Amino acid sequence: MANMNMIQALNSAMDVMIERDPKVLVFGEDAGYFGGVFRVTDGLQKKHGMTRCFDTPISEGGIVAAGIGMAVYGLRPVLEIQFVDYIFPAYDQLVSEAAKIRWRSAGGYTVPITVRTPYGGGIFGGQTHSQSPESLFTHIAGLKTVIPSTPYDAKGLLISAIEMNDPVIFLEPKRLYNGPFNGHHDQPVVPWSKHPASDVPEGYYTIPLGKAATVREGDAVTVLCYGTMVHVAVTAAEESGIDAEVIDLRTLVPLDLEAIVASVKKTGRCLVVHEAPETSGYGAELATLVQKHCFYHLEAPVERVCGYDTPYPHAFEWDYFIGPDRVAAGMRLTLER
Amino acid sequence: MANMNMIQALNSAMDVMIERDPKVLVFGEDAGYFGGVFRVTDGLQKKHGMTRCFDTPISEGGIVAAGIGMAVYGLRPVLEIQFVDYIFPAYDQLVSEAAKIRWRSAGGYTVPITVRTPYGGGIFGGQTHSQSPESLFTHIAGLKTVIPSTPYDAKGLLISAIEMNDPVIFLEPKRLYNGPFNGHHDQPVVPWSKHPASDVPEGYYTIPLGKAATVREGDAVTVLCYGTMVHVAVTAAEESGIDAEVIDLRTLVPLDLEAIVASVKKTGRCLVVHEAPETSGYGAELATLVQKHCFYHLEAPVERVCGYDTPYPHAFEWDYFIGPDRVAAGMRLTLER
Amino acid sequence: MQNLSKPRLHIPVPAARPGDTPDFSRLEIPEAGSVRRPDTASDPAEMRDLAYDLIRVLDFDHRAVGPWDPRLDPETLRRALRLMVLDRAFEERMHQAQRQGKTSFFMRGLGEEAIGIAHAMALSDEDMCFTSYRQQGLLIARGCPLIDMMNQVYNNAADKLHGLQVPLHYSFPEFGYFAMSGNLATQVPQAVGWAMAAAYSGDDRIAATFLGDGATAEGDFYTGLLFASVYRAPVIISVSNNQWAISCFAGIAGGERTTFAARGVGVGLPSLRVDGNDFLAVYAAVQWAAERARSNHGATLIEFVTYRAHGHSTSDDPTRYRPADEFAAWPLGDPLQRLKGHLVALDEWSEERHQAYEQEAKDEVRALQREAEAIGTLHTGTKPSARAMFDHVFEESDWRHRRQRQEMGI
Amino acid sequence: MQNLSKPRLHIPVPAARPGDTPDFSRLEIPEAGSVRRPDTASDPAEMRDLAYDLIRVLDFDHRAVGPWDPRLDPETLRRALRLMVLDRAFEERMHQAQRQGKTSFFMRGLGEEAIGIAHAMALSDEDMCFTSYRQQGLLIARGCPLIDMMNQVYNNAADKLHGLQVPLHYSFPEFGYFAMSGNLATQVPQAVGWAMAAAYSGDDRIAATFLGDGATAEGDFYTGLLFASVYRAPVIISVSNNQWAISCFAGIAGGERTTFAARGVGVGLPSLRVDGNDFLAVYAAVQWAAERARSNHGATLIEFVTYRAHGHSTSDDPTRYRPADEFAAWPLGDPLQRLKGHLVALDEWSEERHQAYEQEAKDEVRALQREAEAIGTLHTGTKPSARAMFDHVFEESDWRHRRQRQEMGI
Ligand SMILES: Cc1ncc(C[n+]2csc(CCOP(=O)(O)OP(=O)(O)O)c2C)c(N)n1
Ligand SMILES: Cc1ncc(C[n+]2csc(CCOP(=O)(O)OP(=O)(O)O)c2C)c(N)n1
Ligand SMILES: [Mg+2]
Ligand SMILES: [Mg+2]
Repeated sequence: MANMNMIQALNSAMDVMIERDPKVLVFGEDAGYFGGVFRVTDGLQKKHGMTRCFDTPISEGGIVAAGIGMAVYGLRPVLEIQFVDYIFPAYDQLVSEAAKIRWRSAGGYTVPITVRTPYGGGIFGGQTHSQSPESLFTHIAGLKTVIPSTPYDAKGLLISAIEMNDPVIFLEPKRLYNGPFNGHHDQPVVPWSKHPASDVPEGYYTIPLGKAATVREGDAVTVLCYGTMVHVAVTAAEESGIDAEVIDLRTLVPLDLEAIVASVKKTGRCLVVHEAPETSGYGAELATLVQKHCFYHLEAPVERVCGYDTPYPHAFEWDYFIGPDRVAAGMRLTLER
Repeated sequence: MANMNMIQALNSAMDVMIERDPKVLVFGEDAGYFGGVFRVTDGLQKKHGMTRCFDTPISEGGIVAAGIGMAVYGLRPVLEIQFVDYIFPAYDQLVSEAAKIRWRSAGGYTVPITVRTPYGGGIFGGQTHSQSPESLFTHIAGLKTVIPSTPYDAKGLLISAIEMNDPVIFLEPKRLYNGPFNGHHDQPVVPWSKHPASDVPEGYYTIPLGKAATVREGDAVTVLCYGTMVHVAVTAAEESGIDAEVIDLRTLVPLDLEAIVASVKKTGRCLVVHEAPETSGYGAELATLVQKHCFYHLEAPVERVCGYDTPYPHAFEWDYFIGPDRVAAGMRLTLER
Repeated sequence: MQNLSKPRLHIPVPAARPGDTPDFSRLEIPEAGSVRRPDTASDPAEMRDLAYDLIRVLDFDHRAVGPWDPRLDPETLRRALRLMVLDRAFEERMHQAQRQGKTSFFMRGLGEEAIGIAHAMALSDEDMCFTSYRQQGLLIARGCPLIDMMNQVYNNAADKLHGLQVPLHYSFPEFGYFAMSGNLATQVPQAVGWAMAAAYSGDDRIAATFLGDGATAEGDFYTGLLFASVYRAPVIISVSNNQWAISCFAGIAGGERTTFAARGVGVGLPSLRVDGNDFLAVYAAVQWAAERARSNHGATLIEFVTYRAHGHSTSDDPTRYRPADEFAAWPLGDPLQRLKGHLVALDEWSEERHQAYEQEAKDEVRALQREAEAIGTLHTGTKPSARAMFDHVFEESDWRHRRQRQEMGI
Repeated sequence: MQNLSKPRLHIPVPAARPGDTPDFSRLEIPEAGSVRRPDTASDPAEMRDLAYDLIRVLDFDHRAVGPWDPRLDPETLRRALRLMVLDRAFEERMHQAQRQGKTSFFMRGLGEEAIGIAHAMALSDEDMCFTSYRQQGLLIARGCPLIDMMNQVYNNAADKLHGLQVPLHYSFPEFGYFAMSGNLATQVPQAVGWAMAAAYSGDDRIAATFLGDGATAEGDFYTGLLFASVYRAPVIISVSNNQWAISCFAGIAGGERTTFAARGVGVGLPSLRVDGNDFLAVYAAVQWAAERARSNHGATLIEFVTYRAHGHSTSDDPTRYRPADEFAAWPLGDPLQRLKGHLVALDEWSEERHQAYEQEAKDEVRALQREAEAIGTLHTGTKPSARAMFDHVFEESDWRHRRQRQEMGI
């Protein structure tokens, strides 16, 4: 056991896998010598050598395409996209290629790549360093989407993703890299060291994809969330005194529907929270599944607290970013009826 | 008035606008001399000259980027993407640029482009000529998404889109180009000429974006659909004897929520139908809005009849394509409870 | 007329449209044998001229001349010729089958057969190919059973892709043939990635990838060239410049201002421009590039100048946008006839043997076709199970796929 | 050692890392004045050599020499020098302001000022510029009020972008400055589209677009070059090769095997390679390309060889990946000092006048800064209304935006 923040936990996952499996290699923009703009690949090149962790041209499409070709060869590339806001030049290679190669070859070729990329707001990054485009991946048959919320989960889920024989989009909540941000930007920053999930085994371990975690038990309302919003939601429950059950999905595809349905059948109410704009966000899929599978248990409509349907504004970081108060208000909405 | 199929109606819309407005020009792969692989731009170059309708390199990203630059200059380009399955190389220019330029310049620059592209199944096109990726656009703040279902609507909506001062994704149901396909592939093809909506004014007219059309009135269940599925849904109602109210959304963004809510409050039941894979499809947004705005009127969960969460298979066209029977079964599901 | 010097939007126009007489005067054709052959270890900066020239071995008198002559023995040449005949017979039959409604779609490489077949013969069978849809001959040359290809075209019960894919979007791992994509040029940077992986693994297999003149306009083509240059990947990037991209002549793809081989010069890659209808020139160029790649000198871009003799696909009618007799006027001729002429000139082949083999090939194809059709065609006979569409989304399908499969009752 | 000749994955490595002594021996620097200046109407195929050379006017003795000397009068040269001083003073102050927490982020063009300013001076004010983030001098040279730029950097109540955008992602239609994108290279094909529109409209304005060496790896760069070549668009595509892309040296972007100017050769565009720290050379090259574009000869690609003297941005610490004293060793020097040296050598400027103007510039910037800060900074003073985020999604916001605005209580 060691105490790690999320950056160190992710770094450790790659370090362990590069060590264990000669087929694992890591690359991306500034990911080699420098160790990444968020330092997540720090030291990997020095420790494991030039070809195990290296820099790439500024071509997200090339990073993903090269990763696909390597995966087809039989390697397990871990690709870093510097910010998910910059993943769209690679969108065609992800959607038309990585997601479909197993299928169009009837299993003859497979694409075991992991695409790591920071997402989400809370850092005054403005419209091109704050986006949460998860639903643009969950709609694509053939892609899995993972979003951790703690150092412990981050490492275990990343190792599972690397070992997965299908492409995985691994979204890293950058606002959680250094601490469990609860949405109170006006309060002093809490480091991970104070959080139990920062105790992380140094070695190999996995957390299965497709299993949600109930991070707070409660009877009043089920809150479905992931990434940074998990900590905001728990804080909202504590501060509002609403006895919410907070479920951290951890994996959006495949989805742990059972855990969701069991909880909503218990509470009878449901709130979905995410940073992405509301329209056609992943919350729409969650709300639709909940109303279908828990129809007779629902005492109020499933509510959504999501990002506004606008790009992410720079100066209005804290107007746009979802804090505990907005989440609590959403919980109350479900209770009012 | 003239009798037009959807290809002719779309062609007429561009012909009229090129004539009316020197700022309107049309381009795309094979769209110039040849008139497009579906002949939608047929004759425009011959009639209006080389620079009003021309061929482009096979670079969807370049087509959209050039269109954006022209729009910023002050023109109103109409871009053809040969199949929507090939739009992803342009996804970054659409999502990061076209959708955000007005916003990031606080209105200083605008992007009045219309991106026309055929979508949908029913033609044995396999995975790369059959997709319906509308929800990948509806999630993006700054993009409008339009899908016509008849020649009359196609022309009126396309002219509105061209005159719109914001980027519009104009998805053309290719299975409807030559006739109102009702899903019965085993029955003889019905041409548009037999359909009232094939009477189309030769001149200029518009249909406002954001207004749905109730194409069949009914009391039993509200069916929300668009494009090819409109005709399948109406057929399902006729054949099943279920008194369904079929609403053709025509525009997905902006959405005519009022019309939807009014109908569901009347019927108490709702079915959403689309060709796109179910998970994170636009049906999820529709179902979520319905359960929120009509919660106390709903007597059954909102059901979805959608494409399967797989790529589009070639040999299994009629297993994948949604026919009247699957739609009727979906209606029954909402009635059973 | 100051306006004349003002900027005007330039739209490239081909030399001839329907009704015009074909005109290939824009294409400069140097003497066969006139282009130098640098050592395979030479510096790309020292051979930029090759991107603007045209490597030819077979002259118009059927002689093989110059430094690029690969000096192949007659048996090898006969094998190449037989493969071209067989390939052509196969594509001809499948094309007819589509016309008869036995499948939905088909595409031919008529007039371009030398390219795929010469690659197969000059490369090792272990080298990995990321092709487009006009290199079916490559698969045939590698010994892929024609019946397996036919079963895929028919999507019948024996289709190894279980009916999932469009005709001729083959995938044959056992023949180093990557699952063809319908999305143009995506395979280019993937092939480069595969080659990077081979180099990473200390493997001496190389990759080859193919695309058309039109597809070179996609960003993925540049991306592939760039990554190949930066990481010195052992890969051959082959552009079939067959003059047309559906209805657009190569000028629309940027062929008006320079050659397609020049794209490689732009990123510092050695770049060759080759007569694509000259089997010997194609073979020699691929052999040269393969030797470079295998000896750690990295990637090569090769532009093959050829002509798309048939419509783009079974959905296309080329007489709408180009002169019907353009192929007849194509100065580089028919690769099959040229190789045949060479063998006959060498006295290693004859009209009689040729006709006999043509008949043999036709009969073989027809027999196999009957076999395939006995299993089924797109709309008749035994089909694969639709289950396949759910089984191959992920290694382990999730609850959605199980539910949807049940809903479909399979 | 057969393995030695086997393919190995090549990862480009810079000449020097922290701790090493800077080494620019890979950069060949020809004599100033040694490069020919072809007529602006000449055929690109006749000037490929210029993509591999380096156009220089100012020699190391501060003399302007050779055919590219634009022969500017002293007043124009003084104006350029003053603009460089002012630009540097402005960026210096805004950088400090960020350090003091008055805004979130800032970027400087230290050492590259000649490029933006020479473009502004050689182009007409009506020409449209699609820039990256290192041409703030272009805006200053076109007369954009510094206070407007500061208000944007501070996102205060007077910010014309209403706080929506990240600092220095300016948008100034009134100064022909396109809304800067955070997404690298997207502006290149857009600029080409703008130029196509100008040509389509018979307008004689041209477009100019800017990107860095690293950004040339994006497919959009190639797309822009290709469309510019195909449609002969009146546009200038300027690459600032400042040796670094955050932590990656230009070799990672494909600068190891050939020049960035060569990318233009790849698509048949005239392509120049220019000393980017030589104001006169930059001016002359832009003037040449603008004349070509305006007289319907189409686009030009220009690579400016320069050096990023500062960190990538305020979030970056360059000492982690390159020698701290690398700029000191940069053989092409400091553009400001070189132009100053030239004016002094001409006896048109002096140390005294220079210091006096530097003081003047500092004072002007400081005064304006006080003015701007009196309105507000990112976290203090008066802010724009958050309403703006809803008002500019569409021309007419839809019900979602009205509902969400109400929810926010504005
Ligand atoms: C990304 C993408 N855009 C468009 C298409 C449609 N399309 C298929 S083939 C083709 C023409 C290709 O021409 P070329 O690359 O010259 O190859 P050729 O058919 O001549 O061999 C087009 C436009 C596609 N398949 N993929
Ligand atoms: C599409 C995209 N990918 C990545 C980034 C992140 N990024 C911003 S600047 C930069 C380096 C750019 O280097 P270069 O093009 O050489 O310009 P310079 O900063 O040296 O002027 C990177 C990787 C981005 N902004 N956009
Ligand atoms: Mg072609
Ligand atoms: Mg740079």
